[in-house]
Amino acid sequence: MMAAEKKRIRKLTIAKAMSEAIDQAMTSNPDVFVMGEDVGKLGGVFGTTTGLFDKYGPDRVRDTPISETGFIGAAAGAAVMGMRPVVELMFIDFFGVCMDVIYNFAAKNSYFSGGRQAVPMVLMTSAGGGYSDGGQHSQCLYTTFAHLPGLKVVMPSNAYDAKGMMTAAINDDNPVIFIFHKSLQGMGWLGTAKGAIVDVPETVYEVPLGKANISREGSDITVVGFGNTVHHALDAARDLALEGISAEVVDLRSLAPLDRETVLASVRKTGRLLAVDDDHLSYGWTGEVIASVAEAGIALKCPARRIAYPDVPVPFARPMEQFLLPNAEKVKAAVLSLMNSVVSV
Amino acid sequence: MMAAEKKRIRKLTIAKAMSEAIDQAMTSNPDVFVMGEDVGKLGGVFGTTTGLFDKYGPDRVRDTPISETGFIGAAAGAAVMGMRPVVELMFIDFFGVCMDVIYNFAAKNSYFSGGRQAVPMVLMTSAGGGYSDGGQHSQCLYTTFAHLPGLKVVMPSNAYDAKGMMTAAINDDNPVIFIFHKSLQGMGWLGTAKGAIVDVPETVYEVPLGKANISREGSDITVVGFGNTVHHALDAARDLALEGISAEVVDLRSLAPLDRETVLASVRKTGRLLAVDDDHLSYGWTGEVIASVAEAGIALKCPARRIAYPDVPVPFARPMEQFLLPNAEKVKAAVLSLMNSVVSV
Amino acid sequence: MSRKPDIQTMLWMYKHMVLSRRYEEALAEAYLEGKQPLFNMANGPLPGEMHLSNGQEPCAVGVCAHLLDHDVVTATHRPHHIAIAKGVNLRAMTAEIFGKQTGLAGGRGGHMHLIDPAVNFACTGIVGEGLAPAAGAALARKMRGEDGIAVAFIGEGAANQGAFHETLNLAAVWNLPFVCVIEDNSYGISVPKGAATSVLHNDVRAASYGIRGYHVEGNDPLRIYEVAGEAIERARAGKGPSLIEIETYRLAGHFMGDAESYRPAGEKDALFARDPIPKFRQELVDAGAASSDDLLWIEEDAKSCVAELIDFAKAEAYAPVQEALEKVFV
Amino acid sequence: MSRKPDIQTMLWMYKHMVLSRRYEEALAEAYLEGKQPLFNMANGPLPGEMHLSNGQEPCAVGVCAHLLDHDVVTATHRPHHIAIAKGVNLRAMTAEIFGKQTGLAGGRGGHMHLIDPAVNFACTGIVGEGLAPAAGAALARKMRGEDGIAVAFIGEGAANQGAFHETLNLAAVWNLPFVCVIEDNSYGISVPKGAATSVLHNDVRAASYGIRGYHVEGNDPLRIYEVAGEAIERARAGKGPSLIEIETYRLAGHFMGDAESYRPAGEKDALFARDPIPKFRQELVDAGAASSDDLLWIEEDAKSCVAELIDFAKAEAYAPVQEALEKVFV
Ligand SMILES: Cc1ncc(C[n+]2csc(CCOP(=O)(O)OP(=O)(O)O)c2C)c(N)n1
Ligand SMILES: Cc1ncc(C[n+]2csc(CCOP(=O)(O)OP(=O)(O)O)c2C)c(N)n1
Ligand SMILES: [Mg+2]
Ligand SMILES: [Mg+2]
Repeated sequence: MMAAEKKRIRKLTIAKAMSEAIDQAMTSNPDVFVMGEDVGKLGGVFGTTTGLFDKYGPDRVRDTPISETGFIGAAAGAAVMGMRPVVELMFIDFFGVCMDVIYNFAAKNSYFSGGRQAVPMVLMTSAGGGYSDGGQHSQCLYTTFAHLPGLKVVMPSNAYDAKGMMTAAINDDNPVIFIFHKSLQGMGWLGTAKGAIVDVPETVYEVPLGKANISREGSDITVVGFGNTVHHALDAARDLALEGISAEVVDLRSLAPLDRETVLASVRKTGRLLAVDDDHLSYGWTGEVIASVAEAGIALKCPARRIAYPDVPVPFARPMEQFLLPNAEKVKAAVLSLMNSVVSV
Repeated sequence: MMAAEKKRIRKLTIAKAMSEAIDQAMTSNPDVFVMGEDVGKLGGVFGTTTGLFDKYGPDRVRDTPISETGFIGAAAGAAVMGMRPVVELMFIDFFGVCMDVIYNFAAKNSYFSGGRQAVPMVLMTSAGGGYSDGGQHSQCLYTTFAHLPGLKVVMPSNAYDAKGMMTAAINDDNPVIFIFHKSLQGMGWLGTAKGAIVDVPETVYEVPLGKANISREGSDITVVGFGNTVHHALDAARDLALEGISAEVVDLRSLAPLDRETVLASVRKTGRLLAVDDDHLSYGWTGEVIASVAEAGIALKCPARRIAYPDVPVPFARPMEQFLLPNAEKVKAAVLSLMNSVVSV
Repeated sequence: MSRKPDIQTMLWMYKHMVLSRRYEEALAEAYLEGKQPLFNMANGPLPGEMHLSNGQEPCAVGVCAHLLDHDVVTATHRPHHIAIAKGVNLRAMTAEIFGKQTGLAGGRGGHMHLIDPAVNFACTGIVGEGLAPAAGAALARKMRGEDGIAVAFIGEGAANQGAFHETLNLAAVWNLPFVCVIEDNSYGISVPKGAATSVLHNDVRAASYGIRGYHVEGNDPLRIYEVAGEAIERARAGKGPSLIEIETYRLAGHFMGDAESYRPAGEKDALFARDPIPKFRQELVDAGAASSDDLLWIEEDAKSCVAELIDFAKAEAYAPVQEALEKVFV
Repeated sequence: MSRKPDIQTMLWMYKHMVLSRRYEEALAEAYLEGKQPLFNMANGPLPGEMHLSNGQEPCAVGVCAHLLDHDVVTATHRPHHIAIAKGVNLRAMTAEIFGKQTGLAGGRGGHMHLIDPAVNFACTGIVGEGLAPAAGAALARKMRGEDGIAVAFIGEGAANQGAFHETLNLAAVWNLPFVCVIEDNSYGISVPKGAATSVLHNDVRAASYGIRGYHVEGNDPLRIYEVAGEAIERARAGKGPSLIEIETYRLAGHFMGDAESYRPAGEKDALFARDPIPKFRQELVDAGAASSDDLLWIEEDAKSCVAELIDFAKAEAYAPVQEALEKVFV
């Protein structure tokens, strides 16, 4: 956060930061509007549209039927006509009922129109588990979106980024999948990582999409996280510092575009790489990050490693789910083991 | 292919091999049936059900409405009741209209039932471009499926594997995504890589799912392919042999489960790795393969490399599409450059 | 062609309504453990979302009274009343809701994923997801010449999902032994039916598929029984699918923790005044189907049954965490 | 409330029917280049799938005669007749179909992806995909208080996609200026309507949304004009969406190369005998709307226009291949 922006300091949750960004965009641009299930009176199941219904009314803050193909497709169609819809898919787990309009229509319309037709739509959607919501309400599915060209795919790890990235997403002329992590959202009924609730300026500002952030500088190892796992990495890094290990934490913030440069620069500096994801391991972004480093031919002091959610659905029972999730302890243990491992490549 | 199986030698296309496997399964097991768009009289747009309608009639070879959620969901439901449906999603590009029943229902039903309810369904679907069918009929999307636990995801590179893998898929009690590549399918109107049309025994046999195949042995470099790119690798390997380079070609055959062991063993032997995919590069399987090798800490003689389809939709114009696709020339050039590169890791 | 339930059936219906109500009251109590004073969904012996069906019991019993074990039922995120009426093993179900090893799925599923193959019951958490699999189950029964039909329960909100349309069309084209039952409780979470559905009653949508449509008013178990009986008889007789919309109401929020501020003032009170359980009880007494004492006996029985179930489930062990890695494939 | 077209409009309709027919005949000829004797879809100046609309021209002109540039149209994988009637830039469209740099998308789209923002026309290759975006376009017009309605053309097969249901419900709930036009050509690829659709005519499905439904028989441009006129007037007047099903037929296969062996014997001959173009021509002459000479002039004009278009498109250059990497984002 730049000092100049800190006019007044307020700690906000990601939910509030998202609502505020949308609110400010709606005030300054009549083309911006919101739709989705329960975004009206309820203010969004995850608080993303708190206060907007009262302020802007049902025309610009539209509750929809449970028809994701219908209303997300409609959002994309309205965007083609120059509106700037912010549309909510309540849980990312529901993508399967509406993916076609997202990835075959919204994502490809620029290409199919030779760049002459924009789809300035933001699709915001919640991801992540950890609170025992079962296997159809706890998934991450990040790379399911990031693998498909034509979509920007981002997720903030804190409220400052959330506001700035939402503003940037609304201003972007391309479809943006704006993921927010339930463990960071700041809904009282969900519990929230402390580090996600940070100072947020009242002014309008953008955090550019597609740029990773060095959340903590370090010299011994690069730990890459995304969303909630950034906090696991930061928590571990604090602990590790006490043991004399200096971990650099990279918050990807965006999977598409992927800021390979920032990751590579960090790994070049530290010579060690750990990637931490709460999405399923195989074909997840950790593989992409490690492969990018491998391709670049960066000499590592020990083999890269990843911690990710195993290739199993998310179980309901709390002990099982917690066992499968990444956490700071696992990050710390992996870093320690990497620091102790011999140079083998 | 084992010698004992070669009772009578017939060269078949993948399409014929798939139909034959389904036919034999339908003969021996009344629970096996087929459904999908145009699988009846037409025999499947890609010839996957040729002759079955005449032999088994409309009850067991069911044309469906254009309702993928409806009929794939119905297939899954029938499978739960003990039927063994083989259901066709005409193009993998259409997954977006029906993914929920595939990945949230069929894929997770075993888990959600504690393993007490099987979903023995085969979903066969065509993938791949190269014949100018435009951006909604030319996609690969392999890892879109492989990233989601609970699905087996396979693709044969030749007719022998196609028959054996289809038989194994039908016999498998779990949902199998059986991808077939249009460039290998053997439909006259599509053109087919010669190497896909091979001898196929008339007997019933299985090729186990989840096992990669060494398509060609070699000692200098491991080239990993999947489906059509196996043929690019083989073509390049033949050429490279003339230049004294011995390339080992690994045909993954299955992304889920992924046979990491076979890949690692090959790379341990050759010390070099090139992965070749016609799916989009980022978050594709090539990253997963390279990351697996990196994690294993295998010392490479040069950085791993990948060739994949760039992160752009598939353009219609033939020159553009061909420019983006992997091919034997690109594989050869990459191998040569890797063989000449200095040891940097 | 259908008829009123006999006395035995009526008592069965009452019993299962009461059992469901007591069951959910006990779940609600357990759910709040560890969540007070601060409500955090992740806490307590029953973490995660909890969707109660209080008020909707008539739908479950009125339909399931006609079903046998081999009949297939798919339900939704709001499944308890239906599971109970379908005869799901209640010990295994309760253990599952508490995430225990002896649960239906060893704790992998939870309350939105209750699958009991013995009585062909399943539910899922994605709106509309159960429809097509139910039709497929009906197809399987038909292809094999087996007895048994399939019933998909959905909410009125789900009738606007594409899966609804695709499944009803498919079931009609293939003349499947399939019934779709819509529990219209007026809301999809906070969104009232009128803001989401372009017709007043979803039974008119039967016309889109050339099938029978039925509408049942008043959340009345006996009327539901009659209408469902007709639809199910038709399905069994090979006369094809039907669509039933039942006017019902939920007495609780969408899920536990829902502040229900979207409800017009006074709505909740009016709903409680129409609670179908005391109403049905009175009808039974008035009709001489049972004495107040008999019914008291049923009610006491339900209470002790529920207490036993909750005690059992709470006492059961969690599975070893490594088992989370199993059963991805059968 | 609607009326018959005036003479000028009738001639416009005839002209665009003829233009579309000649256009597709020329495309068919070009398509076969390089594909004989062996038909390989990848070969020739026009590779890939090619879906012709021969026979369906009345639907396009009967509807589009009522539309202005600011009205939005989404079409399907079978888009040419509609694109032509909507006034898409034919040079850019033809260049696109041939994959050339001056094409609508610089060759990135091809014949299933023709987008002309100037006249608000677009089409896509996924069955049913254009529906919801069209409703969204209508929503945008409405929210901004702009003139213009949206029309989504689909095939009768697409009326069984979930998107159909979701979009019509949404359009009805929001009272959008939206019309869904179903071209019922009896087949979805090889599957006859009766094997896929549970009702005879899709207009009855309007009842599911409380909107107007219309059915037009006979593939008759004048009748289509009248009915579409009424639906479009209603949409413009804020009276909400409508659903129109038009009985039409395709004279060609599903795509070029289709052997059409699924057709009953004699069907094709019967269809050709009912070819709407000579029929409409005769009606125009009989009605005294135009002399045979006038019509000949229109026909000659169409021919030369098409010849010029094909020559132009063939002569145009392909974009440099590197441009394939551009325009993923605007
Ligand atoms: C496809 C999908 N969209 C949205 C949701 C989130 N959601 C869960 S329940 C619900 C409301 C369902 O309403 P209704 O069908 O009327 O059932 P009710 O909750 O009233 O029983 C919603 C929107 C979901 N689970 N699945
Ligand atoms: C979702 C989806 N499913 C299947 C297809 C393959 N497909 C392309 S056209 C077609 C038939 C469409 O039938 P209809 O809607 O009647 O249009 P018509 O071809 O007759 O003009 C099918 C099945 C597709 N493109 N998209
Ligand atoms: Mg409801
Ligand atoms: Mg058709």
